Amino acid sequence: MIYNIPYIAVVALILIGLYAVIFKRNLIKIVIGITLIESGVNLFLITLAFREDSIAPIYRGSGSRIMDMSLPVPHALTLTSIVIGVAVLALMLSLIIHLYKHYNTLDASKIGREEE
Amino acid sequence: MIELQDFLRTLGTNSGFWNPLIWGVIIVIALLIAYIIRGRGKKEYKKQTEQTKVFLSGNPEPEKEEMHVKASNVYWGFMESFKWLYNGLDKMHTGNVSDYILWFVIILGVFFLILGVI
Amino acid sequence: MNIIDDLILHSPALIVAIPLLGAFLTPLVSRINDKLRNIFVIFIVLFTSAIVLLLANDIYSLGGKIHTYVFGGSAAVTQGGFAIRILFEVDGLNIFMALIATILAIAGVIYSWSFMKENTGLDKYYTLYLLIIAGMFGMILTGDMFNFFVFLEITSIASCALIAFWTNKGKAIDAGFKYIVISSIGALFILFAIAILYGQYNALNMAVLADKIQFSFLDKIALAVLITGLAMKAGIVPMHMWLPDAYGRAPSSVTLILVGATQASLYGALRMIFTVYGGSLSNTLNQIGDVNIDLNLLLGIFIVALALVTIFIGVLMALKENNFKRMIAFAAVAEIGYMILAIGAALTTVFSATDTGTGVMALKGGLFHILNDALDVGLLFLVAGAIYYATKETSLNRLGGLARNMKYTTIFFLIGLLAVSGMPPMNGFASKLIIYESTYQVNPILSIIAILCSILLLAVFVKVFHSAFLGPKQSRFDEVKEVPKSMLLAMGIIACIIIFIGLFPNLVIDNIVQPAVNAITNNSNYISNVIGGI
Amino acid sequence: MSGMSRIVKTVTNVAFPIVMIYGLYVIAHGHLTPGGGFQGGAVVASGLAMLLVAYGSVWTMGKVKEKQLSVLESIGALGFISLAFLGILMVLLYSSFQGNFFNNFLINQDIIPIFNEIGRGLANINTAGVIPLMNFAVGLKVIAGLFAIVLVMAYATRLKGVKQK
Repeated sequence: MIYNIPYIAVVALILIGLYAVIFKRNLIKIVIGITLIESGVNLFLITLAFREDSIAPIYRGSGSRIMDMSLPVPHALTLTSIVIGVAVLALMLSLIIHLYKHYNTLDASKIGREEE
Repeated sequence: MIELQDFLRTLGTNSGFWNPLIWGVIIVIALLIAYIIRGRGKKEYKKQTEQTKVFLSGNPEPEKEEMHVKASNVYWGFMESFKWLYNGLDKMHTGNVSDYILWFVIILGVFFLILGVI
Repeated sequence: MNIIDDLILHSPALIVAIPLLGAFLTPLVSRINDKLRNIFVIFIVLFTSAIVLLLANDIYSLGGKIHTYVFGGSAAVTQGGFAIRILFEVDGLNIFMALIATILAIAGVIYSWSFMKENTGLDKYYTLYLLIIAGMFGMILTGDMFNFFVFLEITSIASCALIAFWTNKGKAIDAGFKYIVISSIGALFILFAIAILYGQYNALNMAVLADKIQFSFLDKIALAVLITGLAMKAGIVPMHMWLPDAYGRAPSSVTLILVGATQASLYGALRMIFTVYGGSLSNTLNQIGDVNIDLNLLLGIFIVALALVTIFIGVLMALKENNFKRMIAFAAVAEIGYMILAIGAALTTVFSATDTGTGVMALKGGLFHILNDALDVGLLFLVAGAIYYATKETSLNRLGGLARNMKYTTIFFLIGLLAVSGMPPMNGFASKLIIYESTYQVNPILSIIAILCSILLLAVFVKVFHSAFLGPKQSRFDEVKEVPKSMLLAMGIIACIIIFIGLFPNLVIDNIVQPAVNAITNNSNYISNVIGGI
Repeated sequence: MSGMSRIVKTVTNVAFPIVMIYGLYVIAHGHLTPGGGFQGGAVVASGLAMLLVAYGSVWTMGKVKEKQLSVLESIGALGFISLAFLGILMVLLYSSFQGNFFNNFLINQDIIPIFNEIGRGLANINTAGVIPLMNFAVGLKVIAGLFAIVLVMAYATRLKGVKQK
């Protein structure tokens, strides 16, 4: 049972994130929701890599205990996903800065409504 | 690799075929017929005379630039008769990013139903 | 010819790596000279295209060959049967999509030369443009699920930045924000599905996954999430609303490449459904109440329903819209519906033993339509961009009489109009004919609706033609001249390909589309080829 | 923002070199200990961000230009890609070599024997072939990129604050 707690946390994080994205109108809160979903997915990947009593996966010659290492691939996947997440976050925040300059509001339902 | 006869082959489907070249020949024949019919028109039509002038029951002719039908008026009748449909569609396209994600979640739920997850 | 052989051997990596290298060299080159930078970017794209053509020639000359490329070593390490390394797997479907992307990339870069000339920050523009191209090729060529996600994100981040490139317009930034929200959520869900698959089978390679897949409960969740995420990226109703925003506000040269990125997502959905899950979909029953239905039939019917809604709503919204580019974007939504229609119709029949070629026919039409849609919609977007360039107007209400000033643009628009609405002898007719016929054999009502909507599509573009090009001369547009030569050249390239495909559809279908269809329907060949190769 | 109080500046002056050294350590030992180019780069960039917060964006903008950072970023990315390309090009050097893109061409070769070791302790930085070099390239790119992002964002929001007053 105790090993299932991370998965419950994953689902909870993703659902909270979706709630924030769908029901909040503030752009910053939407971005926070996306980061929550991202954390949920990252947590899921990390949980997949976990093995009981495992050591860090660093190869040190022939004496290494290869079979005791935790899985390195999900770690790499998580790291890549975090890097991408940083890029997306930076992009979204800079777009929000621009939007705020244009419209002087962060309310999603008031942005981009002007007639051309 | 690619030979000349490949260019002339038709597009065969399960129940028929389509050859653009035959179509091209037919369209040329059709244009020819149209030209012949046009050639049988009235000979006494002359340009730059009273004949070419627009007659609007004696009313003055409006400026030419304003004669152009605006894009939003082109299918006015269609829009008017399908107003009930367009009202619904306009309600659907709110332009809120939250609603876009809501649709995503709805479709995800439907897919879950169909694949037998729920 | 040693060097050519080497180029072909390494081509899957080079196709992605050369635009990437070019992208990072562009800021350095543009410090020297602006013209040099433009030439450099065009050279990079042309070189990539040459490699794509070499690879295509190699794949088509040996039927059914799958070019497997292992990153990082000469062979994938398979300790205990694990494919550890990243693999690029190129078969008929991949190279078909890559050819489409190539055409769009060349036309887009040539078009950008004049179209973006008056803007600042062009070094960033070209960097991001090459990044989109690299990401698109990566999505298309990769055989690794996680790599697919990474390239998906690269494409969406770069295209988001380019959609919001005109930062002086609030709506463009808004469209960029919507696009990044949509695509990051879609991509995160895709990553979630990939993680589910990885957790079960310890593999990320598509062929290995297709071999091992059991179609358990978790796999069903993964399939649903994958299809929905990729469908949102491909712009299927009701998840299409980002598409008119993004297509309508981006610079036209960017819109052209976005069409390619959207279709790369569609390719991803095809790959997931037919290759990864293909073996298990056909022999799984689904229980609804008391009846058991084949899962592929159920999924196919639902996809067909989505497709009909997509076509219908796309056309109706296009009919109402008055902004030139948004209107074409809605028409593009409808065109995507046609592809989905063919794919869904194929899904209902192609796996069954009693199928008499209907499913293969539908797939042929659907894939052929991917090519045609990219060209037709791309050409129309370029024309819209040309009109914006010449008049600085986006609303159709304020346009008129432009055929007098812009002769060539009018001709190109006419070609695009005929092609997109499926009039003979353009390419759109050939693919739509196949789609109508094959869907008629599935259910006549489908093809009736499809033909009706195609007529409405013609009405949409007749409206554009009437209100933008015809009509009396407008005094505001006296100064308007024909657009510069590079834009005409880009439009001309696409128009020539459209006419060529329209006149010789069989040539294209036999040589390019048929291998792609074979690649889709024969997933056991894919699995054995790739796993045997590592 | 135009800089914070003297206490913050002093603490920053003390902490900044430590953060830098730690970040560079993480980059350099990426193949031996948990960490690598991105993690170390992020540490260094956060140190630079601390400087930015303490001294204000105007001061920092005077020291570092965004354009220089973008050139640095390009160089980092180019280094990474060219190391990957060298995997193919090594075919030209040794004839029997079957190289692919991203090939680790520095291990299992006899031309430069110093790179041909297997790491047994934390001091063996010359192990793992091209991986440390790639870590350096990625680290350079991440430092430049993240710092450029933070710097530009800080500068842009500062302009907004001035306008409102």
